[in-house]
Amino acid sequence: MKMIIAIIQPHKLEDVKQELYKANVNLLTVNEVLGHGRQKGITEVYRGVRESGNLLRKIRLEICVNDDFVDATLNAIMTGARTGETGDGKIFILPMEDCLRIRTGEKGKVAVG
Amino acid sequence: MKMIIAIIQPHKLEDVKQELYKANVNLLTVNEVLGHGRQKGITEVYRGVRESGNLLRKIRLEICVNDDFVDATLNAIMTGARTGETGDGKIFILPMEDCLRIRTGEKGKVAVG
Amino acid sequence: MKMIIAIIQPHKLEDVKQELYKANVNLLTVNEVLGHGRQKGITEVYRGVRESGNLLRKIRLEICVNDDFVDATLNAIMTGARTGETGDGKIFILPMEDCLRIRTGEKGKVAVG
Amino acid sequence: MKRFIFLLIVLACPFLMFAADAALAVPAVSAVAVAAPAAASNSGDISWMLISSALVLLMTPGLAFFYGGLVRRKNILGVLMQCFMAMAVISLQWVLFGYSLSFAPGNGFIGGLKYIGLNNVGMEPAPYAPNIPHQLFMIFQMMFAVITPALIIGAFAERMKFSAYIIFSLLWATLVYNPLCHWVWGGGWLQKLGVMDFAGGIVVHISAGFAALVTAIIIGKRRNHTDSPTPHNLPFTVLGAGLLWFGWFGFNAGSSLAANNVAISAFLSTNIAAAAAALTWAVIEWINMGKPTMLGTATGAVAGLATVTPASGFIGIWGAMAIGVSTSIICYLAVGMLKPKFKYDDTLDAFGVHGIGGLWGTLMTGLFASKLINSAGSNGLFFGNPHQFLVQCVGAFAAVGYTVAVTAVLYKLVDVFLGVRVDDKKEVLGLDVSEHNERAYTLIE
Amino acid sequence: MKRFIFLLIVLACPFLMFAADAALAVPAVSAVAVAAPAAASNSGDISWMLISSALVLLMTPGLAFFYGGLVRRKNILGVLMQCFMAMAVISLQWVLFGYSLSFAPGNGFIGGLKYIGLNNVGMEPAPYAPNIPHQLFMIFQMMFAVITPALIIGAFAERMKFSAYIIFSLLWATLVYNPLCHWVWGGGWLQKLGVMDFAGGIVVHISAGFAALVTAIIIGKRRNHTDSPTPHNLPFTVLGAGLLWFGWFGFNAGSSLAANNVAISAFLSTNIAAAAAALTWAVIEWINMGKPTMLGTATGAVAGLATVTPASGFIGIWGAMAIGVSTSIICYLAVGMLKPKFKYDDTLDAFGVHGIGGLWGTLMTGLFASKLINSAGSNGLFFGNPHQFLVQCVGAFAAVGYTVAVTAVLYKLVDVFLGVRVDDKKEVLGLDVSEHNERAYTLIE
Amino acid sequence: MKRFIFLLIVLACPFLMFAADAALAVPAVSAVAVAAPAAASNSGDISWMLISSALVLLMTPGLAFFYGGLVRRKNILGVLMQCFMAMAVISLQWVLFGYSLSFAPGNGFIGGLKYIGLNNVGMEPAPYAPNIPHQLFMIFQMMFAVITPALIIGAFAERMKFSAYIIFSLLWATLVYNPLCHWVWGGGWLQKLGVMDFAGGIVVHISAGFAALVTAIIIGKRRNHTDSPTPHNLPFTVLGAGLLWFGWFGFNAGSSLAANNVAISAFLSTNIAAAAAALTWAVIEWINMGKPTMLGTATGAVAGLATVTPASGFIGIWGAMAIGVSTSIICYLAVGMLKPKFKYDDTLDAFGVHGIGGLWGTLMTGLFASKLINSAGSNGLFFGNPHQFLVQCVGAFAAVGYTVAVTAVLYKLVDVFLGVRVDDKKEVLGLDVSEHNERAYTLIE
Ligand SMILES: Nc1ncnc2c1ncn2[C@@H]1O[C@H](COP(=O)(O)OP(=O)(O)O)[C@@H](O)[C@H]1O
Ligand SMILES: Nc1ncnc2c1ncn2[C@@H]1O[C@H](COP(=O)(O)OP(=O)(O)O)[C@@H](O)[C@H]1O
Ligand SMILES: Nc1ncnc2c1ncn2[C@@H]1O[C@H](COP(=O)(O)OP(=O)(O)O)[C@@H](O)[C@H]1O
Repeated sequence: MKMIIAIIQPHKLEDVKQELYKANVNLLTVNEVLGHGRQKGITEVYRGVRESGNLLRKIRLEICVNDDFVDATLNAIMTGARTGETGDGKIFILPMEDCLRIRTGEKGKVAVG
Repeated sequence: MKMIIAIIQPHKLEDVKQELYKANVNLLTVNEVLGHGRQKGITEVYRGVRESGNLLRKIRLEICVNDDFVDATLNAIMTGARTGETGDGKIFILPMEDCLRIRTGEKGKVAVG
Repeated sequence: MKMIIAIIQPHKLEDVKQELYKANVNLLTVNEVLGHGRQKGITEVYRGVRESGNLLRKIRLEICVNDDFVDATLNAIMTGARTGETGDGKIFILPMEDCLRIRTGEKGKVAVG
Repeated sequence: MKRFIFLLIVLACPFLMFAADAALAVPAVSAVAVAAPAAASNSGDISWMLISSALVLLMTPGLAFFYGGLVRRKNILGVLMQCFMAMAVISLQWVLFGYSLSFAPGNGFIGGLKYIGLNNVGMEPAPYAPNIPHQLFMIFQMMFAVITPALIIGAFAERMKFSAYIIFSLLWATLVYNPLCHWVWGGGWLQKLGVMDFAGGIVVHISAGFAALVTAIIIGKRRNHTDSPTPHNLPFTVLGAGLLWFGWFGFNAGSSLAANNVAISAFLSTNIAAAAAALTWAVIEWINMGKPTMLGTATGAVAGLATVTPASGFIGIWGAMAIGVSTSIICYLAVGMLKPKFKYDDTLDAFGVHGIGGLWGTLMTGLFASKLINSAGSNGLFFGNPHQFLVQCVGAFAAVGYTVAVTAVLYKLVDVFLGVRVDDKKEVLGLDVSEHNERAYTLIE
Repeated sequence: MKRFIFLLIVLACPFLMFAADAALAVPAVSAVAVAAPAAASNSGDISWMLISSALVLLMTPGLAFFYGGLVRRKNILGVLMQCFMAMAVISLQWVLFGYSLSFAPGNGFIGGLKYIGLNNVGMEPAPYAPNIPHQLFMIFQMMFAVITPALIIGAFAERMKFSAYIIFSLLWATLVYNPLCHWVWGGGWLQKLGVMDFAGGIVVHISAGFAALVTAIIIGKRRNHTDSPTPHNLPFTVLGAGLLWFGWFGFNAGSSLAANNVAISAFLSTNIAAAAAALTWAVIEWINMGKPTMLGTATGAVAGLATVTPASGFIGIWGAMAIGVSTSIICYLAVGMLKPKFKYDDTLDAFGVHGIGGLWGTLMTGLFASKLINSAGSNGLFFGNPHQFLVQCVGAFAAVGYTVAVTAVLYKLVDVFLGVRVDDKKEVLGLDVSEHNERAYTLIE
Repeated sequence: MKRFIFLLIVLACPFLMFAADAALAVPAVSAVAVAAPAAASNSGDISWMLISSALVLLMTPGLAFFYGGLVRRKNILGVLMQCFMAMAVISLQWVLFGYSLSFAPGNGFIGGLKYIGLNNVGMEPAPYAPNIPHQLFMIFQMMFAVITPALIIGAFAERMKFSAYIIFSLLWATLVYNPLCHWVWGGGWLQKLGVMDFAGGIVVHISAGFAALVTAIIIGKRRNHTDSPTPHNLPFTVLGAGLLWFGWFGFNAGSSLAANNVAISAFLSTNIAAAAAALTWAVIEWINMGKPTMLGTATGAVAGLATVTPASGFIGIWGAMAIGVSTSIICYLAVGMLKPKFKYDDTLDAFGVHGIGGLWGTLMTGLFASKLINSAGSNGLFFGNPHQFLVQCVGAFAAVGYTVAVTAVLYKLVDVFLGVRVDDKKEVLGLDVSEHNERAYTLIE
């Protein structure tokens, strides 16, 4: 079992979701974050004061999958999120020990999907 | 040491917190997320355009515990969060290698609690 | 490879970022969370009803680094975030298995930085 | 197919309306034309009453934000929607028959049908304000009719079915507001008794406030309402309070129905009472809870405005200050002691602020009123006329009794036919999504 | 260095202006002084027209919030900025030459230069409203000129370059708004033909609405606009609707140009139409989508207000109701059927609401107008004068044709010189950051 | 127990007040009754002054949002609260003694006690505006007294103790505002000298603006204020700017104290200056920073409104344009150069906008004023009267000197007794929580 965390461009969320559904990955959790990466920050100006806001708005996806789904998930995210420009983001893969479905109390592999 | 991540229904947060306190788990971090699971999404309508917002608002809890607290924590979350209907959410258990308390610089087991 | 998760005081974010840049750690992801720790919560009062909001606003940093950067990162966070009072926060270190850069498809160590 | 039917309705609608027009409007219109000389009315009074009407209309959106900021994020559109619907539904009810039931010649209890569909309501001098055209008087009163049911929303916010709300407020406007309006302003028995209610302490605030109490008790507590009772957007509440304060000048100073000295005096009382009440509430909190809050200050201001309403055109500045200071004490106690004690869940304190405030203000009018300020009024107890205080008591408690009884019956009636309260799941989900298919704010983008 | 140049400009500027002042203003001013007796105008009318002007000015910020709440979070400042710029740029355009082109004696198509730089516009009785000073009439009309181009913003929101917007709206005001204003109100051919447009169905809503259609079609769809078309802050939209409703009383009742019976009648029609349209839209949604929405109700209210505009001072209450009900049906169909069918991306339905509403209202004026309400007007078809309906058709469609043609040409012109649409990257990033270097809200703190 | 005491106060309060009433109000009231004929005042002027007063009252909530949107999320309620408290506290101060100190017959420096507690302020013609009742003049002036201390809030936002704020603003109103008001409008030495200040360039903007400078310098910089100086909710700031623009018509055009030609002229100047300044600020940013911002445009509009204030009733349209354009240049330089250079932390540029703007406007009045526009005024330098410019300089700099000196002393005084600045922890936590026990927004639900 893995927890896959992906940081993507906000406007690619819809595409990534479509690709994930195609790959039969339907369960995911999303939130908004600010990221500092290689991408140049945005300059904001307030009453003449320039501020290089080096934190950019990004979307963070958290997807827990069984091991046999890892590759499909990674591919789906790559396909959906890629524009080829800096700022496209990263995917992090973390080991996961167990999973529980609260409603049923199921544990392990069966709870993930 | 484990990091326990739980995705629950927003209105069950108070119950979960109560159960955790009963189980002597007092430290936690919370944020709001959007989740796509088995639960049917909500249909929103804007000027006649139907939109099946398949992302539902959820609360994400992050609780780091020493190994001997894992079961108590899981039970507390299960008790507090369960309604028996789809959408109750999931708990993910991740291995954790170390923990530091910033204020004191303490490390390891003693820093977690 | 590790994923370092730090929960800090909101007003220390700027200091932490400066320390991280000094330590050559430039990539990070940030969001706002609510935390319950040892720090006394804030009492809010609405129309005479006292409410001990035990959840305090915190900033959560997520930084993925290769193993040789772990210590530098931890030090930087400690230096930047420490005030010596309860509420300074915690750092959690999680093992990470792999990392992908979406733009290039690079994997592993090279993708982290 | 369904759309075809629409198109048919589209084409039919103007013609159907025209039938009505031919049947009803023309006589009304000719009445207008005949009465048109109206040399009596002057442009200064018309100007003031037009803008006052607009100011009172603005109070309903103001109230929507005052209330909307206080509920949880998932319920704000539910509150805004109920307020806007009051603007839509009651405006029409008023024009069609509400005004007639309130102000047409009738018996002591209810008005007649002479003004139905605004028949006989033209540009001739208004019966109750000969210096302005009748239609303008009707317009100004319409805005009062609109906001009154909207005030009740605070009591059952976050848990009432929208369909039930519409039916309930339509019935309530017809069977509670219109009669009370007739009693006090339209030639009814309280007016004959000599009750003084300058801008609606009885008609607006007692009626709405006690209806709020009744509905809050019957509908029961919110589920999980201890979870996070924290207001989701206090700046909206402050914005609403600002718009209410602004609009209330139209409400009170407009109620002199002319741009004259009484209007000026009412304007001054209004501002003084609001200021004194806002400050007092803040001071009480400071003493009692250690710090003054923005919500308390805004609540105090609104309580002061509500309480001074019946007295505003009859009192001097010291009366206004006394009302301002005392109302915050009284309302603070009502909100902080009565509610916990009797354990009803008046979500946004519609009763604690408007019911208690309206009652207090109506009684205080019987103390502080002075013919020196308004020769058309009477003296109060402090100006040597204890009888007036008695009359005010009778008026206030008659209104309380009537409102409580009829509101309870109406509530039960609607409950039997439609069910008033949303089911648990919808309440948990929030009214925005469950009743209106919408979200107020996006979370990510 | 750069700052030095500023300082120089600072010092130069008043003196340069003074040159102009000496050359131009003094004669104008003396005209004022000469005409100053103006015993004709009375303070009641002046009072009403001053506050009406202020109310109409407030509608532009109201519109900004009505629109701004509906776009995505990253584009709200873009919308607010365009609205505010209309206030700045068109106010100046109007004073410098816009008013002259609209209202100075000229030919049937466009006004002359007599009033350029407000020359000859002093305190003498206004040519079109002898009861108020000329300058006041000009001020009131200025606020109409400001909001009209702002209405178009809804069509191209989230994707237009700011520089192009400024040039486009300046040209559009000069070459579309000013001529149309002259046609209908300034002595032009439509006025001579007898077209009735009380407060701007043709001049304001048809012109802005059809310009919206044209620009929406030419500029093309937003990219990724299916991603999250959900309004980012619906309460802002409701706030905007509330301010618009409030301000519209100045717009319509102010258009009688006096605090008189016609103003009262227009005020009433306005409120009835808004209420009826809001309710109707909610009911249609209830039938069609299962639940009434807050956005639909607010949209209905605005549609009702827009549609009753040309008719407001000419019709009775039944006409107002017919207009209110029918407009929501018509506009609902336009928004829900026309737009998907013809696949243009009118972001905020500026055409569906204002274009269709303005057209419908102009035609309905030809049905429901009655001399009994306003003796200065004509009867409509339902009052035995089919000719007026014909005239209204001619007026409406002439305006449509002219607007569509000239708007398209202007758009293309600006596109050639500046490029109208922002590039992809900027659109993805959002206009707030890419065009204005700002963010509306902070995400963390 | 504590609550018992409350109840006692409740009962005592009206009676205590009544004692005062009997002692003070009755004579005042009878004065009213006696003076009541007042056949002089007409309903048109009363109507305009009532609505103008309401408009100026609305400016304080408008300012609250203009400022509130610019601070960090944790401090917005602190700002809103300070603005609302100005409405509460200064309204009362004005009625009790502020008006008397400003306008009662006195010496050249300060008014007497004749109008204390509104004694002798009834419905007789106002000494300074015989066409309206005295009380109405007092009400209109009250709203000016309210907003002036609220303007200063911008300077010390995010770090002042609430208790210190209340005491400070009460003292400041009494010892700075009231005297200055007397100097310029209440028969004081500057009025006798012939200083022209139509609606408060000296009295309102110079006084508040220079007080802002002084307090910003003494209180010192915010801690961590480089962290995220980004405005937390710019749409609120824009909303505030919109309400200010709207309300300013009451402020300036109301200052003619009648619905007459001067009011019209002031209305026009106001709109032109706001428009020109908004546009100019945007253009400067465009040139200087590459893009025009919404915040800059809104700031420009407010600067234009502030600057035209003293001149509004005396100048023609070219003067208004010159003022609008030049003010944005001047204020832009003040905000962008002066502040960084002298390193004071004027959080929201209360000095840069109101201090500089008020000063500039007062001087410009001495250039552009013309008797052709307002025969009650004098000509300025450009109309052949250099003496007036000198007088304006004397007036402006006397006010600056007086304000700076007294404000500094008052600040120090309050600092000694209460401490003006919150401690570090509270500042870090934010004033909403640390001073008011509240949060503006919920983060999760
Ligand atoms: N090592 C890291 N740790 C945490 N977050 C990261 C890391 N690297 C990248 N990110 C996140 O991914 C986002 C995109 O990274 P960026 O370097 O801009 O893109 P790219 O790799 O395509 O050039 C960043 O804004 C940040 O949020
Ligand atoms: N595999 C997963 N990865 C990430 N998040 C998940 C996963 N499964 C569930 N979730 C989260 O848990 C929430 C509840 O899941 P859902 O399937 O609706 O509940 P249930 O399992 O009770 O039917 C989802 O909305 C989503 O946020
Ligand atoms: N075991 C834990 N699991 C999850 N979050 C934690 C844990 N311990 C601390 N935190 C987070 O860290 C924040 C600071 O912790 P706190 O105990 O107040 O600080 P300190 O350790 O300096 O006394 C908390 O508000 C919470 O968000």
